[in-house]
Amino acid sequence: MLKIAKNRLNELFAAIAEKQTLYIPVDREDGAAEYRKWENGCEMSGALNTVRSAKDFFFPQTENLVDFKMEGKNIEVIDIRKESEDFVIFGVKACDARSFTILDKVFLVDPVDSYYKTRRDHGTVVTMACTRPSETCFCGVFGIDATAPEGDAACFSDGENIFFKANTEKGQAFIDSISSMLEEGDTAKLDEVQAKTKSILEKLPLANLSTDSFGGARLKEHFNSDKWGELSEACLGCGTCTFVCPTCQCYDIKDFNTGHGIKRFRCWDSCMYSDFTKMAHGNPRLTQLERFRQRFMHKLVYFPANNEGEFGCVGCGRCLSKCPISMNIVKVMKALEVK
Amino acid sequence: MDKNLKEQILRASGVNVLKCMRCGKCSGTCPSYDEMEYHPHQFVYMVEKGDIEKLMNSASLYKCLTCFACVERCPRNVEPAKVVEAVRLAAIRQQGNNHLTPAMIPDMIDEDIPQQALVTAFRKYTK
Amino acid sequence: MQEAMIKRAKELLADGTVNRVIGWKKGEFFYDITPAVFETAEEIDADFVFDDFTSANVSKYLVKESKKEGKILAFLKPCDTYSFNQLIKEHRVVRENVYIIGVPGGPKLDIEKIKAKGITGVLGVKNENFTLKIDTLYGEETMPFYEAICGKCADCKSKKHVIYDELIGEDGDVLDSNRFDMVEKLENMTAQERFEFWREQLSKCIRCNACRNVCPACTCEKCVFDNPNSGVENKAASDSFEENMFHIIRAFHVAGRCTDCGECSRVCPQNIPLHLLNRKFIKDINALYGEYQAGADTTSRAPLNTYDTEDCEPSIVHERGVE
Amino acid sequence: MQVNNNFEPVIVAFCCNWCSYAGADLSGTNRLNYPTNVKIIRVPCSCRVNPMFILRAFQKGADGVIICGCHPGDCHYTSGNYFTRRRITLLYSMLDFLGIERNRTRLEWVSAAEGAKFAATMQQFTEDVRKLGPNRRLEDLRCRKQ
Amino acid sequence: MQRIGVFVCHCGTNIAATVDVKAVAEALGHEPGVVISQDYQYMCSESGQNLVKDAIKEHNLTGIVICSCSPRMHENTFRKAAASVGLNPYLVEIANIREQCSWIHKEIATATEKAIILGKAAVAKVHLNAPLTAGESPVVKRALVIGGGIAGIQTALDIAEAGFDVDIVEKEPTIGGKMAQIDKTFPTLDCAACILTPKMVECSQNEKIHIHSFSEVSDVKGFVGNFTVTIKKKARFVDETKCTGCGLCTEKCPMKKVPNEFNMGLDNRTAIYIPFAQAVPKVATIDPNHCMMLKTGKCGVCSKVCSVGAIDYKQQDQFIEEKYGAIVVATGFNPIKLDKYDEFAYNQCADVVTSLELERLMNAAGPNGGTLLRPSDKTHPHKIVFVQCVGSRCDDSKGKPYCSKICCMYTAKHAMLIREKYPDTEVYVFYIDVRTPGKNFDEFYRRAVEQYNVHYIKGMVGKVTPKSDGKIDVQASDLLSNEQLHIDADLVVLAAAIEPDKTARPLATMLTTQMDTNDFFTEAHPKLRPVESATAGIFLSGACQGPKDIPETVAQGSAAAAKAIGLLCKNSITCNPCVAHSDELMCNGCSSCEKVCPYGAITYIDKEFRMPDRTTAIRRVASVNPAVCQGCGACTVACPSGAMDLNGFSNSQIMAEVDAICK
Repeated sequence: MLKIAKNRLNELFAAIAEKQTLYIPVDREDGAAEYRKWENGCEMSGALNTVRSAKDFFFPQTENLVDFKMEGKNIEVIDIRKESEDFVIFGVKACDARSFTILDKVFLVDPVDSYYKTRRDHGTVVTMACTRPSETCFCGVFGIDATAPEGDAACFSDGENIFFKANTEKGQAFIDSISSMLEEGDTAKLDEVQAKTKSILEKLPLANLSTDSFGGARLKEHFNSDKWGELSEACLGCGTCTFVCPTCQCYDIKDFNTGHGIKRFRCWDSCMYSDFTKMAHGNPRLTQLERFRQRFMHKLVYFPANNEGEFGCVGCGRCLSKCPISMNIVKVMKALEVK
Repeated sequence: MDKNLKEQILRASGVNVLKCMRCGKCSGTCPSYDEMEYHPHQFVYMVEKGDIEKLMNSASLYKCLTCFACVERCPRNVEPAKVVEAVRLAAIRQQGNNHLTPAMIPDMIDEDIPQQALVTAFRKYTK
Repeated sequence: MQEAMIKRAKELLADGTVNRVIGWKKGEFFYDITPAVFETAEEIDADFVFDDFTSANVSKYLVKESKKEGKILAFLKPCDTYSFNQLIKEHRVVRENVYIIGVPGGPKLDIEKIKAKGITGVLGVKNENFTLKIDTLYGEETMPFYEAICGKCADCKSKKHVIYDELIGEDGDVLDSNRFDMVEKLENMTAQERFEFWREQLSKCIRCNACRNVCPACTCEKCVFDNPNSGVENKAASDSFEENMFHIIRAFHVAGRCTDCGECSRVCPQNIPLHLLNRKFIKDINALYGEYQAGADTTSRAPLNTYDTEDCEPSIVHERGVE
Repeated sequence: MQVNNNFEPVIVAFCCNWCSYAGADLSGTNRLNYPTNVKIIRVPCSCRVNPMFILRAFQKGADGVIICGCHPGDCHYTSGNYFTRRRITLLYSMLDFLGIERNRTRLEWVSAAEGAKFAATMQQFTEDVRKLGPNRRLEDLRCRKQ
Repeated sequence: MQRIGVFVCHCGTNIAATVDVKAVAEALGHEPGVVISQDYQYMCSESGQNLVKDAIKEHNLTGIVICSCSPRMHENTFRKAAASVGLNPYLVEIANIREQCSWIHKEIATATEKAIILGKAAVAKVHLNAPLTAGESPVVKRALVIGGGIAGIQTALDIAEAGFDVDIVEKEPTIGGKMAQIDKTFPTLDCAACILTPKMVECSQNEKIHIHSFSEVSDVKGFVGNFTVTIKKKARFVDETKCTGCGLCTEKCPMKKVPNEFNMGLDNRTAIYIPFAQAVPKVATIDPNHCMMLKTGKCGVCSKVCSVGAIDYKQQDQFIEEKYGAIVVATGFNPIKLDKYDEFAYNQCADVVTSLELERLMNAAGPNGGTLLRPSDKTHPHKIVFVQCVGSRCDDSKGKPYCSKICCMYTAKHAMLIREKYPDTEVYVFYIDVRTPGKNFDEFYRRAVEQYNVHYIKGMVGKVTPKSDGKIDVQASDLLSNEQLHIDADLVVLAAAIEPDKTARPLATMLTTQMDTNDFFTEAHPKLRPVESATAGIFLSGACQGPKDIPETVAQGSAAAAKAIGLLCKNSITCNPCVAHSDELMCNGCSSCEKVCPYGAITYIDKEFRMPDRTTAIRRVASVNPAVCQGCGACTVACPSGAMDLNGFSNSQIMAEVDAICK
């Protein structure tokens, strides 16, 4: 396998950044990690994951769609899209990588969301295999192998070297573009690291979580469950879980009056918010219970029902650590589990 | 009329002569009134007109006791004594000579004169 | 402590004093507790927990709970009692429907602080002589207890319960805290430095509204930021201005009402020190209009709802500190 | 810093109907000039000015915001301006805390009789804001004029 | 869809000279919603208004913007015009392009640009204007007059004459005020008592007038048409309903050394007293500070001699509450204290007196039975010096900044009366200016000089020194002859400045009316609304509003009465519709708004609501009384949820203006 010594990563980043914009996870002052545009001096974070997921690159929190200009009483419509530039996201973990597959099922099916598609087309996802999963990780539950991430190209670390493997043509092209810096390397140590990681993955406290009770067939049963009241009781109705989630894809479209025109933009919405899917007639989900139920039913029942059994969760564990009142999909799954 | 001189007097005295309503209470209250050619209210009025040369050349300047009765009584807070003082200083400065020399001091000393009066006089009447 | 609380809760349920208990419920792990209402002794026995991680302030839930049938038992830590008092003052809770047991406060621990040390795969924590022994998937780790305590507990303002029906454990005193140190430090920076500090912090905001929704002072039926008719409604910050706007107005709306319970910063997924904005208002109010602690009582007028004819002019802002 | 000599600040003045708005009228009656940059919004009392209006002005392109009310003790509604004083002091202090330039905001007491003070205040405020240059720290980039 | 009309006024050349009005009309015509945009010479003229009215009808306008002078000027004019053709008057907005644009700017290009922006802001606002209907609130047909001097008396008589009940609250035991103490009036030299006392009697006899003497206003609540006033009737220890005013008690009272305030302390009265013979009500009052019975419990003479048993030593202050539609303030004035002016030796020398003291010295009912004698030795003064402007026209640090207005005339009167009665007396008047604007005033002053030979000297007294021989040395300047004078006077009379009564300021707070820095009540408009305060339903009469002589006071008293009658005639009054209102669905009942409301217009009600979760709940929500709310908007900012908003100045309207200005 092609590899580069870990201490030469910065050289590699510099080479990539010369051609395309490069994003890598970096540590913030407060100890959390976030993706930032690579600049000289940026160190790749060793953290398990970023607070915000990598979905931001393809589906940003706010995105301008179209501009209107009013000239007297006439309205001019302006398409503000410019040719997107190519970019590389480096260091995406297996869970986030899978989230793109899920988002693709929403945005790339007919009608194709051209804003999303443009970004997908221009972005190259380079993943990084996990070596230190956390107690909150449960990607394995959704069939994700944290040691063998998807993405255009995958990287693996044995502690001293980073190994590269292409998963797609785009990934191969990426590796080709940096091949001058890579060399063939021995994977013996890597195999050892991988095996160790796998054994940890098996021991994870949430490893035995089961999806058997969920899927499209269970709609009525779960919808009418009497557990929702208790589960949603403490929910604050904030959007933390939604906004850190790599697979949540709901958005709202709004107009903003700049004073010299209108900007139509979309921004993430959260099913936890009281005005979620509010329509002219009012709101279909009037209580927090209904909104709370919506979020988990969507991930565990509706989404698989419409997508060949694929669940709308990748087990990244972000909602587990970020929910202000520690209510999360794992607790919901356990409560609703059909014994 | 010497505009600069007027400015100088106004600045030195800190008095706004335009506040005067010409009631004459300053002159009504002045203990040196009869000694003076120009009276306190005239000082204020003449400074306002810029007619300062006359004042500077008048002995009235040195008749003012600076007792501040006029300042105390003026209903408009004009402070005529400060105007007189400012004109007096201007006169001294312009004359270019000292009204008091160190040599004159010993003669002036007697039992009752306070030290401070001499120092003040010296500061006031010399360049 | 937990045993004493469980015992008392069961007694009060049994003798009919209350029909529900609000407290904290065990989670998947040792740290992920959830505020919960318990209705039976069995539920309490099974899940009630009170330990180093029960930092959540449950007083806001009483806005809703106190309006339900029957009386509810609430365990309130000192800081929570201030929030509750403030809610009484603003007629948001029905005092008669709540039986308050004051319980000791922190310092509570913050799992994020442990994880920020790079400790991952955490399975359990033991406090041995103020050293935390942390059991992880990768072996045991240690860290000093004080480095893991919750931000809001580190700056604790008071160990005194300002309202309760009974106490378990000793009541404490109002403390001389250094809680304004950071505000002061910022005040002493130049405007440019302050601007950069806040830009970096607020740019992290994802507008999840956790700070607002957890805040016991934010109990509006509908927040202006959720109300399309308010003219300022917005769901996500499309521009740095909107980040500033949200946080300025959020802090302004609780100015003089914020008890400094610290929940906003505790729940922020992006670790933005939001409490500094609230504390800035508190510090200004104390300095300009006299010491005032929101929630210390239920009758005094909030500083922004009263005035003194001799109040300072806003020019004081321009005259002091560093530009 | 780049100094733009052609910079004409946009200044929003909230004026209380009873004192400052009348003071502004008086400076008009007396033909006391102040810069055209100042645009007045009439409010019944300075206490009507919501901090959101001030921020909104900055968002939409204002470079300075000034609130004018009756002198303390003279409020037409007896106490409105006292509340204004507290609210606005705290708000301005907060803006300062966030690193927003202090001279972009002001609160002045201008009575109906103080036409000259109104004009002088506006003159001075406009100059102060002009010196600061365009509002960059509290602007909404989307609203920036092209 | 809105259909907005824009009308740009030239105001002759007032606007058109600096603002390109055609360009403004053209630019605003392109604004969204604007269907017609016109300019015209004088929009406020009959034909200008017709232009607006016709456009409203023709284009079926839903809102209009007038770009003209200040809304403080003609907002009402255009509102009325709109209303006359069926457009709600609150759908009218004014863009002030005269006072705030054309008059202050010189350059046409920038002034025009600004005018367009101001117009756009008004258009943006009018888009959001809602038709408002003024509410009505009933008027209590009763008036309160605070103060029973000539101002209050005149006002009360006029109001009663119109058929309305009116109460007079007077803090002294009798009405009459300062005029009762005056001997003669200028410029006619009528006897003051002769013209005042019939009016006092008329007050007491008029069924519509109710006098609360020895009483004070202790609390005022409510609003125009519906004030609730608490009146404190101070204990006088005499039952008013029983006392016949026979005066026997005052003769028998053993405590005879109480300074008589009616005679300015120049003689004494008894502890139980009737201020003067013509007092109304003619009822005795016990002065508790001097009555032996009340102080020590030993005496009781008055009670023994009173044949009707009117004396009641146990009487307590009594509080009565009454509702009024209108309140007239007539609290009058007092001469200032002269402690600050040592140079006039007022406190050192009994023969230095104030003009009001001179009135009593010369009055037939005064201490000397009308013979002018020096207070010190009861001898005839032969040289009298009058000093004008004592404490008036001063720097703030030295006295009152204003001219007390009445001194010049009463001094001429005094001088003339003295010269008339005692021709052997020399009278000197030191003056700064002699101010005599008034009908027959200057003639009066000239008569003093020409006919009565009063010596008017332009100059000011600098120092008054009592001498051991009983004479008083008056040192003064004579500015015209440029000399300093010394006059050996027998009597010196000081024309002390007058100031509002001390009770005025606390009263102003209760009434929520404005005062100037001198504690004179501020009128709603210095020229056009001189007898109304800015607070609706509160009127001003007499010297509480500024120094006034008797004819002016009477004129203002009648004017205030006319205004009050105008109000009382109405069965109900139209309220200002620009008031706050609370969106009950958003209100959380936190009480912030109530705390900042200066009028107590906000109350809380428990109301049942259908909640979003389909349940019903009883919620505490704010409710604004639109008749009490004055529309300041303090509550709108105190309300964090934005539930509270203000009609006519709503959050969205103001933000629309902000947007339009900033764009």
